[in-house]
Amino acid sequence: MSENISRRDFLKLATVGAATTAVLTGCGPASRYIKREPYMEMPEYTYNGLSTYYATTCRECAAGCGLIVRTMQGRAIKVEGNSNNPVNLGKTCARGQATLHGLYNPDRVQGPLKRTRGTPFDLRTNVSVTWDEAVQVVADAINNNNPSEVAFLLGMAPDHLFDLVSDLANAIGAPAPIRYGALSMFEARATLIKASENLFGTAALPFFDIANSDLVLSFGANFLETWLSPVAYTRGFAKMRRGNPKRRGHFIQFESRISQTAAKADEWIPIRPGTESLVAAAIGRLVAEAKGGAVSEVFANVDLNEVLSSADIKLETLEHVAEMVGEAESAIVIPGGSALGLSNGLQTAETILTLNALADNFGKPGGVYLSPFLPNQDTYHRPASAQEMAEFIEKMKSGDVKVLFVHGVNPLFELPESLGFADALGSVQEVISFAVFPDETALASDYIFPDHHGLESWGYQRVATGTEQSVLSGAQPVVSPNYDTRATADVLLAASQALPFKDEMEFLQSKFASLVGQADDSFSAPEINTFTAYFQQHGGWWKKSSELVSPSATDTLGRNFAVEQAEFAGEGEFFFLPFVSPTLGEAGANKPWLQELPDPTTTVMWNTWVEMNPETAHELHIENDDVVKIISEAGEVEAPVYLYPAIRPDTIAMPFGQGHTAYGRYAAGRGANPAKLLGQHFNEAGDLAFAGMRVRIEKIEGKKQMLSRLESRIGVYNEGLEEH
Amino acid sequence: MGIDLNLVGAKGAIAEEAEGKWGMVIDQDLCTGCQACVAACAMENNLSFVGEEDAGYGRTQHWIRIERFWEGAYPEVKATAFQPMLCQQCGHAPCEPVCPVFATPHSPAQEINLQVYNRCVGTRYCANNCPYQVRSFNWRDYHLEPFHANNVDGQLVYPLHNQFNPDVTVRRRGVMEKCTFCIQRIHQAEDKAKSEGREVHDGEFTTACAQACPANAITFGRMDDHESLVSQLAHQDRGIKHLEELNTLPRITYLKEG
Amino acid sequence: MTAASESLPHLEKGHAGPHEAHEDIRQYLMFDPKPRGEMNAMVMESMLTTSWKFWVVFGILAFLVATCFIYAWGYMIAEGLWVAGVMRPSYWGIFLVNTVFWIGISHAGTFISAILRVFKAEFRRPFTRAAELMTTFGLIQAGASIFMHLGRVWLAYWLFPIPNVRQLWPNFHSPLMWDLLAITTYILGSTMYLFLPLIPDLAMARDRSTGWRKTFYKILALGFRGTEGEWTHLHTAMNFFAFAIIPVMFSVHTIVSWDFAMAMRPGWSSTVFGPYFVLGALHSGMGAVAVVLFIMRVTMKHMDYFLRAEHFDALGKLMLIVSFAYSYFFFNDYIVQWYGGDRWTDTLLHWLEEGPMAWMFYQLIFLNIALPWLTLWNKKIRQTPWLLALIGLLINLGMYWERYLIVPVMLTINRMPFTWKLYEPRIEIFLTIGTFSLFLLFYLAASRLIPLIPVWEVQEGQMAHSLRKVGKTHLPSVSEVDLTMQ
Amino acid sequence: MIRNFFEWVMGPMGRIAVLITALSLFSLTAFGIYQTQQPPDQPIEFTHKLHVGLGIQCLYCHPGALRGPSPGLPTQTKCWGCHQQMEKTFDPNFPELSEKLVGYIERNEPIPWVPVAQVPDFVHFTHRPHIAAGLNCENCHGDMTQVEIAENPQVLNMGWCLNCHRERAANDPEKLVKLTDCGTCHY
Repeated sequence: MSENISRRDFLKLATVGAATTAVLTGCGPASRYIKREPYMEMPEYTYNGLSTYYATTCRECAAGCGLIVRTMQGRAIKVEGNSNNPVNLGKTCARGQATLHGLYNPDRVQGPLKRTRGTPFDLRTNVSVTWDEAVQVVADAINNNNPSEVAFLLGMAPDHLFDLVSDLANAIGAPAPIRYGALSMFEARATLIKASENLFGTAALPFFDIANSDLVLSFGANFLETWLSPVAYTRGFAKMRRGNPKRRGHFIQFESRISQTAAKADEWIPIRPGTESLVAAAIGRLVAEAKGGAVSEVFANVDLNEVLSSADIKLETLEHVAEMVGEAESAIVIPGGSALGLSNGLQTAETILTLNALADNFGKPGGVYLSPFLPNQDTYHRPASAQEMAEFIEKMKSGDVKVLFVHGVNPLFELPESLGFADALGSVQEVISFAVFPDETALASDYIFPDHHGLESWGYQRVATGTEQSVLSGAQPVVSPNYDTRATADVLLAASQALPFKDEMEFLQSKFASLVGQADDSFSAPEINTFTAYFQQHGGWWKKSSELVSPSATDTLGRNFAVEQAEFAGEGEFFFLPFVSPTLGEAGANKPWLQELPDPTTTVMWNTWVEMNPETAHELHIENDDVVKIISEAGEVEAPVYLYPAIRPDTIAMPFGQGHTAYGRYAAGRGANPAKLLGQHFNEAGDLAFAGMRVRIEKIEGKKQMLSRLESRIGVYNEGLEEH
Repeated sequence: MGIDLNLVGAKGAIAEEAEGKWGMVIDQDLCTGCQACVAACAMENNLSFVGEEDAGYGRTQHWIRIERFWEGAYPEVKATAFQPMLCQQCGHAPCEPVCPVFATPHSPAQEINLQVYNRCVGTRYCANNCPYQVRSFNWRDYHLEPFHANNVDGQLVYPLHNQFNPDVTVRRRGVMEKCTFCIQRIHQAEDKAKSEGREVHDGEFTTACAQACPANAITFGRMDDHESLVSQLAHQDRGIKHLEELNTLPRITYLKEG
Repeated sequence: MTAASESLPHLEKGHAGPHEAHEDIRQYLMFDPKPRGEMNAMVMESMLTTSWKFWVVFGILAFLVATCFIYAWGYMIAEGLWVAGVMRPSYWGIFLVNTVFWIGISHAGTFISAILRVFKAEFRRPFTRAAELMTTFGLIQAGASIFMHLGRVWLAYWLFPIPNVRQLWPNFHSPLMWDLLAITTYILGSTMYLFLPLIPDLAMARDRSTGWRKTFYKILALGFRGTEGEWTHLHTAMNFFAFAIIPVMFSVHTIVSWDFAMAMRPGWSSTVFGPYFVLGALHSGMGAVAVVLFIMRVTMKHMDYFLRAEHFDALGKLMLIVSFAYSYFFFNDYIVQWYGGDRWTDTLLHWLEEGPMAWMFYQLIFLNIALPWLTLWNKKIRQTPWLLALIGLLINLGMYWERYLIVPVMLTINRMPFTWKLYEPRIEIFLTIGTFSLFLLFYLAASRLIPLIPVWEVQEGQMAHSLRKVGKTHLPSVSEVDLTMQ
Repeated sequence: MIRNFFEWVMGPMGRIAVLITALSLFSLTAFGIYQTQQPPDQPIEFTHKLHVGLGIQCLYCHPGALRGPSPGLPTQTKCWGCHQQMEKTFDPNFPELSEKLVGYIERNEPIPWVPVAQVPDFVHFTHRPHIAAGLNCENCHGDMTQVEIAENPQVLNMGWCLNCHRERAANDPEKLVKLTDCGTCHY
């Protein structure tokens, strides 16, 4: 018996011993051993454990900020601003910071794919093709079709790819590529350019020198958020506020809600949407009258009492603003997107520019300039207006587009649904997408031949506005491509023999050629190879001194045109104001840290909300987080309500940026897209009257969706702590 | 032996001595609330994003948050100045004495508050005791959620991990964290300066938030150098310190609007 | 067991007294003596009689402990604290509520046993054991709750001053450190204090049992045979511990209150928190004793002999007095804070009065103050065990609300209004059920393993009580037990 | 039953059993601990003893130690630079070289070395200041002339770091503050 026990005990002990060994081994240093692979050959400029920095350009929006990317052992670690680049002088916005979450996004297209339109993105059901096959597909598409039936749709940035595709289209006789971006729609860029053409005879983007002005009147211009070149304008704002120790610039915002920009204003004047031109004209009239002398006809025609009632503004307010304008040394008036995206948008833009003329600030510090003409720019390029897109869609529908190449833009998401892009795609025989991410348009394509991410690719980008001088912001790969992607420029050059370039780099150098040896450069290079090296090293090329153009304004004040209230489309008790989410922009929804950033004014994260005045909501028995259906003539969306104390009672607002049905795991199925509510109404300049919709709302009984807010509902809105 | 000015809670002129080594000035007149600092901080310091539900429930990992309140009612409503709130690196920090394991000690060398992740056992007492409420706790291994991974041949691959800054520890669940004044950058700059036999000079480096801020609202630098920009700004009339009445000796000065 | 068979001469006299006096006196346990053997047998029987109902309850509790305590805690350790409801700004949730609550419960045990023993309050005799068990079992729950709350509980040993290669010590500036030391001291002290008076009873049980129980009691009784020398030593030790544990008991809950009072938070930073917490602890502890005694009386055999209306009456009086004292400190805390007019404290009080948790605040006032004041003055109520137990239970509910208000609800309000958020418990609910089940399970197990009535103490009391003839009447009186006589 | 067991234990068989049990427990534990301290398998049995013995300086292969945090592993071109000139490299009697090293070079594959001297990721150790302070490699890594295949130096723990820091800053309070600051290594 004793032997039995001891033998059994032995077995037990052995087990215990083995377990002890396992535990100890598991905790010991051996468990932490990792493998480390040395370089075969040490890359140049790389040291173990030390970072390497590369200058490149931010591709998150079209502003063209310069970046310095910190890399370590082949990984991009951190984005920092390029302090030499005149656009951002070392600063970045949140979207620029989060660009690495695009580079390392788990939902990237990892190689060329042939797919069935509309099927979900899944590498198992998508057929991979080789790049040779891909190039052949592109070559066939270009060569086997009538050139007039080949169309290129590109993103908003005026970059090297746009130049290359323009040259290519020119060479093969295809129509010029179309650039589009939702940002340009929400900025009403076409209207601004058209107005400057009408007034100054030059189709250029005006540059508003707010840095040196002491009074800024802004009609819905969200220049601290997404408008034109937010980092540059934010710098201007900071200078306006604190740049001059003798005075602190005053800032008045006319807008129907307190946007992030309006939150920084000293005065926020919530005028009724659609009356911006009237208010501007009324201010003009009061200023001119106070100055004495002739009142220009545009302003004189305005009936002040009518303005007061239609704009929902007090006479004292108008007089006070007019007085400030009269007293200011350099007042400036800025027309923003929501003021121009109306049926009378062009009129508003012209009225506001005329008001600037009255303030006599054209070509003066703190006034209005025209952005400099850019290198490699023949005529003033601008992204397509919504009307031009609508015409293009008509062309697609009529079957005149056989092949559509899409790069850097997601029209299925960014265009209002009512324009019918989705239907029009059906009439296109072959859609080839060069998307980096599986966005909606890429999923509706026959092929996805993914381009490198912006941080993996070469290039340059013209800086349309925001700087005093002409800037060509340079891009270079900061890391080698993570996946089996290929530069679209290389694919196009390989597929078509129409252009005489071996590869992308050769094309870039051909474009640099004219810049070599110019005077007043940021660097001087004797020949093209040195130029290219410096271009990469400096993160671009630019002039050292200001090249701003003074508008040639002859008799601006003498022009006369009718100033009227805007017309609104549709029925409903509310004006509808869509605005671009300041944190997400138009394409940030797939970057998780951007989603996690609270909206500056509402602090909502990860979702879409509808802003509604608490009083209005109270009347309608709507509470926070109640889901409402917003119905316009064009469509309807559902979103939870945020009772926003700083919005007109007759207006509801919604951020644009969410509501994706694809675009990766962080974006898909999240929030709602206000673009679905926008109808086909354009202003005279062809921009969509996106702010000119009337909508009605229906409360969906019993449906609530808790919005994730950073702020405390108790501490900020006294929920549960009613005033005593 | 001098008196420990932090302990006696010096005010006024002697308090200048107690201003510490590193300091920050935030100009609320300039801050546009754009969140660039928040994003920059997240990218520099490997902060986790927590997703919609946890974010709304008060579990965000932001080391810096931008506060705004409302004043008045429509139409006279006004948003108060955006107020970036981050660890104030108090000279006399309430979080420090309460930690039972010295996981949040005061750095005598850098004169800032440290958070030693690997020492933290997660009592969360420091966070309770922080009057600024700027500490965030790792409620779970957010960055290791399988949701963020791609399945590559049966293995979970997290592409986002490529972005992690190797100079900053990636925190696991159960530990407290907070703004460090980008101590990794401080070390890097000091190390470089030392190897070159000099002191760190003003503006040689800055924190990630200050570096990103498009409005230049954040200034970081040596407070003990009275010539430095940050020190000059901090002594402006507009400067205030938050909850100064608690004698926490915060190292961050806020410049008020107007 | 020589002493056990001795007769009780004083009581014999009492029996011989007038009829009325006899009727009057017999309702008191001390004047209703039974022979030692019989009494011992009664206690043994109560311990050994186990019906199927016991096992059903035992099974349910064991299941709850397995799921709500062991599994839920393990799940939380594996998953991280996100499964709990803690967040910014309520970094501490129900875990700390439970800790404070259980430490509070544990107080009554020592209070009744040590203080009443030191002051020779006679009514204590039959229920000191049950109360002392409450101390030990409550402290175990408190300890578990505090560890549950740790983010990295597997590193909890860092809280103890163990020499280590990192050359790091715990921070003795931290109130949590004081807390840990105080609780450790208290748990060690109270366990010993529980064990010492248990020895004679274990010896009694050893002599009256067979099988594994015999071995069990044999080991635990440490060979106690009831000799004069052993009794002397035991009494000395018990006296020593009774005196020593009283300051420990006061210090423990004061220190627990310092976890809050030392923090720089509106509502917490209050100098009166120390005594306020001690009184609060006694308040809930007394209530808990009433509940436990009632359950014992109802469920265990022969307990109606040992636990009588007189005991409930005395306990009721004690509860009333404690509730007076508690109210004093309650208003002292809140009114002084309110009068201070500090902006944040004002908001906090406002939040308690009108916020979403206001119902809890009003219930707290009603249950802890109004209820005992309105009921316990009445002798009938005090002498009705189920009513007293119900009041005790409600007081405990009130005291739980009090801790809940102090921890997560007060944490909502801090000096940064941008962060105020209301806490919602999640897995904590299960863990709370788990700790309560474990506490009850311990009691159930103890009721089968050790005599819940300190028989020797009762017998000692009965020996000491007598009726003395003064003039023509007989008056009950108590004499010091002359230990040497045993 | 317990009594029987105790009696058995007290008897000669019991004593032997207890002895055996104790011995086996002890040896199993010892074995377990020994297991944890074993150097890991390396892809090539590289011997430091030989290379250092030949007079090759540490910094020749690990130059990063001078410059920054990580000393780095030599690139394979560096290995090959010497080895391609040696007959021994191609001698089939030395399979570690002629098969493994040559194989890696020919396949142009990185050699997956397993570093042994590591600190956890929450310790931000930098070589440069330590070298600058005049420390030699062997102060921490041991005498590599005596080590065949790289072994864990077994000394890299916090107390060991602190002892050295304290020693070196003994006469300089300011330096002591810096060198014993938690934030110097942990952030």
